[in-house]
Amino acid sequence: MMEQFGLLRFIPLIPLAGAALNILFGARLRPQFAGFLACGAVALSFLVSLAVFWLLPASGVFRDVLFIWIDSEPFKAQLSFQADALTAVMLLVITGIGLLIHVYSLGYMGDDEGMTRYFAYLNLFVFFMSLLVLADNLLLLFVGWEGVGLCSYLLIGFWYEDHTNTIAGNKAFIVNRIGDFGFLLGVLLLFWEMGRQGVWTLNFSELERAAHLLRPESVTLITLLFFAGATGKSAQIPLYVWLPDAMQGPTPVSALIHAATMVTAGVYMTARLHFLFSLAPATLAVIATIGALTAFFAATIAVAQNDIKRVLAYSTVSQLGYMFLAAGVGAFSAAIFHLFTHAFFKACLFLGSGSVIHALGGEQDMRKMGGLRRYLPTTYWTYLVAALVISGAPLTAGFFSKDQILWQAYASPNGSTQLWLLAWLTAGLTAFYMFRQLFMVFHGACRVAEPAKARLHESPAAMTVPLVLLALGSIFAGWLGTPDFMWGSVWDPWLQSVLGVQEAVDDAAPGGELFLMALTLGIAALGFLLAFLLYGRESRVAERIAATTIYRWLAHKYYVDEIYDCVFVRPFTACARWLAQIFDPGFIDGFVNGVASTIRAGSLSWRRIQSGDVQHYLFAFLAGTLLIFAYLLGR
Amino acid sequence: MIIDLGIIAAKVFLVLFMVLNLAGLLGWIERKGSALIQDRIGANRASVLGFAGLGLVNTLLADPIKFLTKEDFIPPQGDRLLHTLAPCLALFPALVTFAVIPFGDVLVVGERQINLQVANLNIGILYIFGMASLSVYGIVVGAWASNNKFSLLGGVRGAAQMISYEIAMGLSVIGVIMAYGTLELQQIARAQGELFWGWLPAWGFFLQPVAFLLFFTAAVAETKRTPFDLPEGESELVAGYHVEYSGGKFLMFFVGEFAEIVTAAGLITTLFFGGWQLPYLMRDGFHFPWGGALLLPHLAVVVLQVGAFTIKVLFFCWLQILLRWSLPRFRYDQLMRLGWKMMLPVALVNVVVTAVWIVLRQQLSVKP
Amino acid sequence: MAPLNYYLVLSAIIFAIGVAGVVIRRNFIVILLSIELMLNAVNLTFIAFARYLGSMEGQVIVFFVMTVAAAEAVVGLAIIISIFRHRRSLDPREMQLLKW
Amino acid sequence: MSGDMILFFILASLSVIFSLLVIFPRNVVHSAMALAATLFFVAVLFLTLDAPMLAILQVLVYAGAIMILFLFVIMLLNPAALEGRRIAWWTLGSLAAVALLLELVSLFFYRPSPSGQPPVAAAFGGPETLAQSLFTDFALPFEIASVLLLVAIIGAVALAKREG
Repeated sequence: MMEQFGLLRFIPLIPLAGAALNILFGARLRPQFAGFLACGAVALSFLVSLAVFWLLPASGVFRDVLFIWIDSEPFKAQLSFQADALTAVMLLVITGIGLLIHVYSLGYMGDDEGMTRYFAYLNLFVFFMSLLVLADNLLLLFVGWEGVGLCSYLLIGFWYEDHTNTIAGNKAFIVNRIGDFGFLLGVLLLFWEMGRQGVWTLNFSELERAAHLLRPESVTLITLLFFAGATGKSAQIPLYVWLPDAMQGPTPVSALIHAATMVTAGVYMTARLHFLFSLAPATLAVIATIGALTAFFAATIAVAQNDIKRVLAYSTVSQLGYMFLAAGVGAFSAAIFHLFTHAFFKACLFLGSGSVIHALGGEQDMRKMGGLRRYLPTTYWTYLVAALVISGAPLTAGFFSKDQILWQAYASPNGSTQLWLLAWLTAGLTAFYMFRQLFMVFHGACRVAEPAKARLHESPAAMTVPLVLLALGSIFAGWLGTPDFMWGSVWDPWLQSVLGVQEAVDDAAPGGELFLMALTLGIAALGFLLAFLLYGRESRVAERIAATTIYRWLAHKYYVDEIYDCVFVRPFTACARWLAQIFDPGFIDGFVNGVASTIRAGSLSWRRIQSGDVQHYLFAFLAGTLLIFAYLLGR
Repeated sequence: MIIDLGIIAAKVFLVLFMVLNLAGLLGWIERKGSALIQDRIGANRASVLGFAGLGLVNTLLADPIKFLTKEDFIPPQGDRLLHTLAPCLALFPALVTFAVIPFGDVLVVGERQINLQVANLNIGILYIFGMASLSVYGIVVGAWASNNKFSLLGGVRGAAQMISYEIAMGLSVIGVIMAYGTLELQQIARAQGELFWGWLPAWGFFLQPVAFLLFFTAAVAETKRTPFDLPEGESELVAGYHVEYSGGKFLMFFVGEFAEIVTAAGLITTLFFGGWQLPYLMRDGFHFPWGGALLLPHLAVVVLQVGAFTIKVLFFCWLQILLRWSLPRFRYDQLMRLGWKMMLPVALVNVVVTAVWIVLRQQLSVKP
Repeated sequence: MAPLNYYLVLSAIIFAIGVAGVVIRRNFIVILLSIELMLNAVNLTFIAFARYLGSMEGQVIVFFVMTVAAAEAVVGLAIIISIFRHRRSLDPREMQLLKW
Repeated sequence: MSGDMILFFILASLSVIFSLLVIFPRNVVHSAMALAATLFFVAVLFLTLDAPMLAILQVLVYAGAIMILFLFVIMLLNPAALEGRRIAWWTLGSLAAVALLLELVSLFFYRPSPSGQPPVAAAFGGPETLAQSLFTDFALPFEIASVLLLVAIIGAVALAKREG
């Protein structure tokens, strides 16, 4: 059931207009005004999204066709938007969380010189992200996909005077390129394979109708390529390395782009194309395995980080792993549900860390914090709530969404005990590193250096209000999808129209789910306890742990960056250097110059014919014409 | 066949006779008019057999005699051929242009319908522009052939001025063409016999007032008379492009200029002031908007039409003479600025506005 | 009515005269004039064919040829003016910098 | 011989004579005037071919504007020095032109020529029919032509403007 809905176009276009205004006229506006402009644009966008969400019929789709983009028979791509249940949810996350973070940025970036530029980028990001989720075909989705990557790059390197920031931006961009290359190959292959079946289309609904025509092995290859793109954008093994470095950008950016929205684009894409992934069990197995491994692997690294934002970055990688685990076992709805709840609590955590950093004047090392709860009460309480939620405290959003994933990992037809075990261990690690961080930052003795300590203050209302709203959301967002033995889920039926009916989990009584829940709660509690014992009070155990080899491995992130450097980067630069310094000047230039000098030698004698008199040329031209005519006549 | 040829010959003769005589007449009117404006007596010295009383007749007789008996001088370094050709080139377009201007509606004599117009071309206006564009040759060639730096300067000025104002002139007429939807002057004249709201004659002046102002200005500039007499500019260039001309050749330039005045007046009349139309005069007599009619015989109607046309033409001739003796001369840069930066844009805007008006009228299907 | 070939031969003659003018005259302005002559010969051909084929396309082409000729004359004369300003001459043989 | 043919031959011989007068005189003004006359006669030839609109345009645009521009430039430059004439070069060029003429003519008589003109509508070649073609089938070239003219104006101004 398709319905034309003209308002749809305004969701991306209003932020685009905001960005354009800020870019074009930003230099002449007061910086504050630029911020308000950007916030207003996103607020309008959010209102429209709310309207879409409100008006969207149960299993309906809104469409808004702007114009025909590519018209090359038999292929036709329209620049058109569509909104179904899945898109509506994503839009609410993007514009809603985006709005809160825009407001937060007003406070956080209040005294930055590049404010107009910042807000222009941020608005541009909202534009591309909403384009990504509103796209009704893969090409348009790819435009959004690349656009958000661009905005991410721009914002990571936002403070470009510092070289490490631009390096981090480059890293994010290049690593993403690798994934995007896979994604693009996937699109082309899908296009080609569909075309071979006589269906030249990239439109989602048409693809869905024609998906059964594809051969199984090509579906597997296509979905694997798509997943390669997802690993880049959503920071999964092996392409997760850019996300921790992306924390060089402003903290609200980390919250919006590198936690709540952009990095979930891979999950969204997987869900959007679930009809393809469902046809490829092998790919699903790969996704589930990589998701679980990433979740666990990133969580172990997070345990040993001392930078407040890096902990959160690895936590994000780990949570994204959860989402892919869910997608991999076929529980797309659970994946999107976790995406939804994660957006709340991770944004809240990032913004809380931003508040801390703001208060400390840019300090990010947790070892130089401590005891901040006295100075930053609001931040502390919201941070505590969010930490509880992410650790899976009962009846909070994280609790419900994570348990759903764990349950599906264990009990769904595609799941297995091993996957569940990894995810279960990750749950414990999550609780551990979150509370390790909480204790290091807010509890214990204050280790802040003296001049900064004097200036400690709670952040302005523009920052705390979003924090409180997000904390509340973290608690209550999960109540949309409670297990069946409570009041059941409103979430799954809502998404059913898009994602199809979840395969019934067989041979499992509600008791099984309850039992698994208890196990998870147990290990989370264990993690909390361990964190309290090691970091929650004065103790020397932490230092001793810090001296161990395994801790050093973890702190250095298993040396993955260094391995990548050795295996990929260095040989590549060496090869490039050889080409540039030996092959190009010697061989290519030699060849070209040789040809040139040969011709030059030959032309020395012939060039006299060029007298420079235009009428000589004309005469020659005339003579040639006469000869050609004569030939034609004589034939 | 013979009668047809005869009618054509008669029309050609009539028009040429009228135009040339009117041109000669204007020479006298100009002198008298200038005297009137400058509060002096003016041309009163010509006397035939000692009798000076009939100024007009005496001058009309004396002037040609004076001109034709003067020495026909060709500058020694000048180009004999072109120097002789130039006056002809100047006079020719002025005379042939009048061929497409209608001076009356159809005259019915027995079975025969005589269109009171020398040649009814379906591209009449374009024909006029084509011929008018040729009138530049006379000036340019004459100026160059005289081998005189004053005349050359005058010729260069004249060529630039005429080309510049031709553009504004052409563009201003496009509005009129669009309004009436035809290039035929007879049809344009006929269309102006209609009435707006039952009482206002549908003259071009009311439809296209801006075009009228532009056209009138450009027409005065085309005739190279004050305030646009830069090519002649006595105080700067002695007499401009015809400084080296005398006698009969000068007379041809002179008459050519007055013939251009007459043609311009005829065009203005035809395009903007109803041509031969007399308000409320239909084919069979007057029909007044307030009711009542005055039926007239056909011949009387035609005479009235031709008379109306003649009077209108005379009025505009007089207006041009009045202008000449009332206004000071432009500076050359002012002249160019007026032509290119004022009249051309205004004419373009007028065309666009007219187009919009026509479309709106079609959309709303309201008359007019 | 004159047959088509008469017009074609006439335009061929005019065209050949134009070609001769372009080749033999050592004066930029005359060269340009001769080019106009050639263009006119071609226009005549187009119009003759338009008449004999009863189709307007030929006339439309002539319209565009006139446009191009106007543009060409304007730009050509501007070039001549700027050349003359530098060289005080209209002889094409004086302009021989572009050689070897 | 009908009146049409007489008219054609008169016009044709006049155009050829004046064409020759374009390329022979030493005086550039004479050349230009001869060209103007040629253009005028060709315009009349257009009339005999039922192209009244283009005939008028020929007079208006070619004779009335382009040729005046030529004369204007000639007067502005007033070139004094007359060119030298080398017999060999003139002979060579003229022979080539004559050869071209012969080849063209033999090309025309390669196939038999259609005799007589097909009847055409009364409005053929008039402003309406020309405009009909221009604004429908040739609308794009028409617009491009206007751009071309604009470019030519700008180019001419840029070229002829004095530096500094």
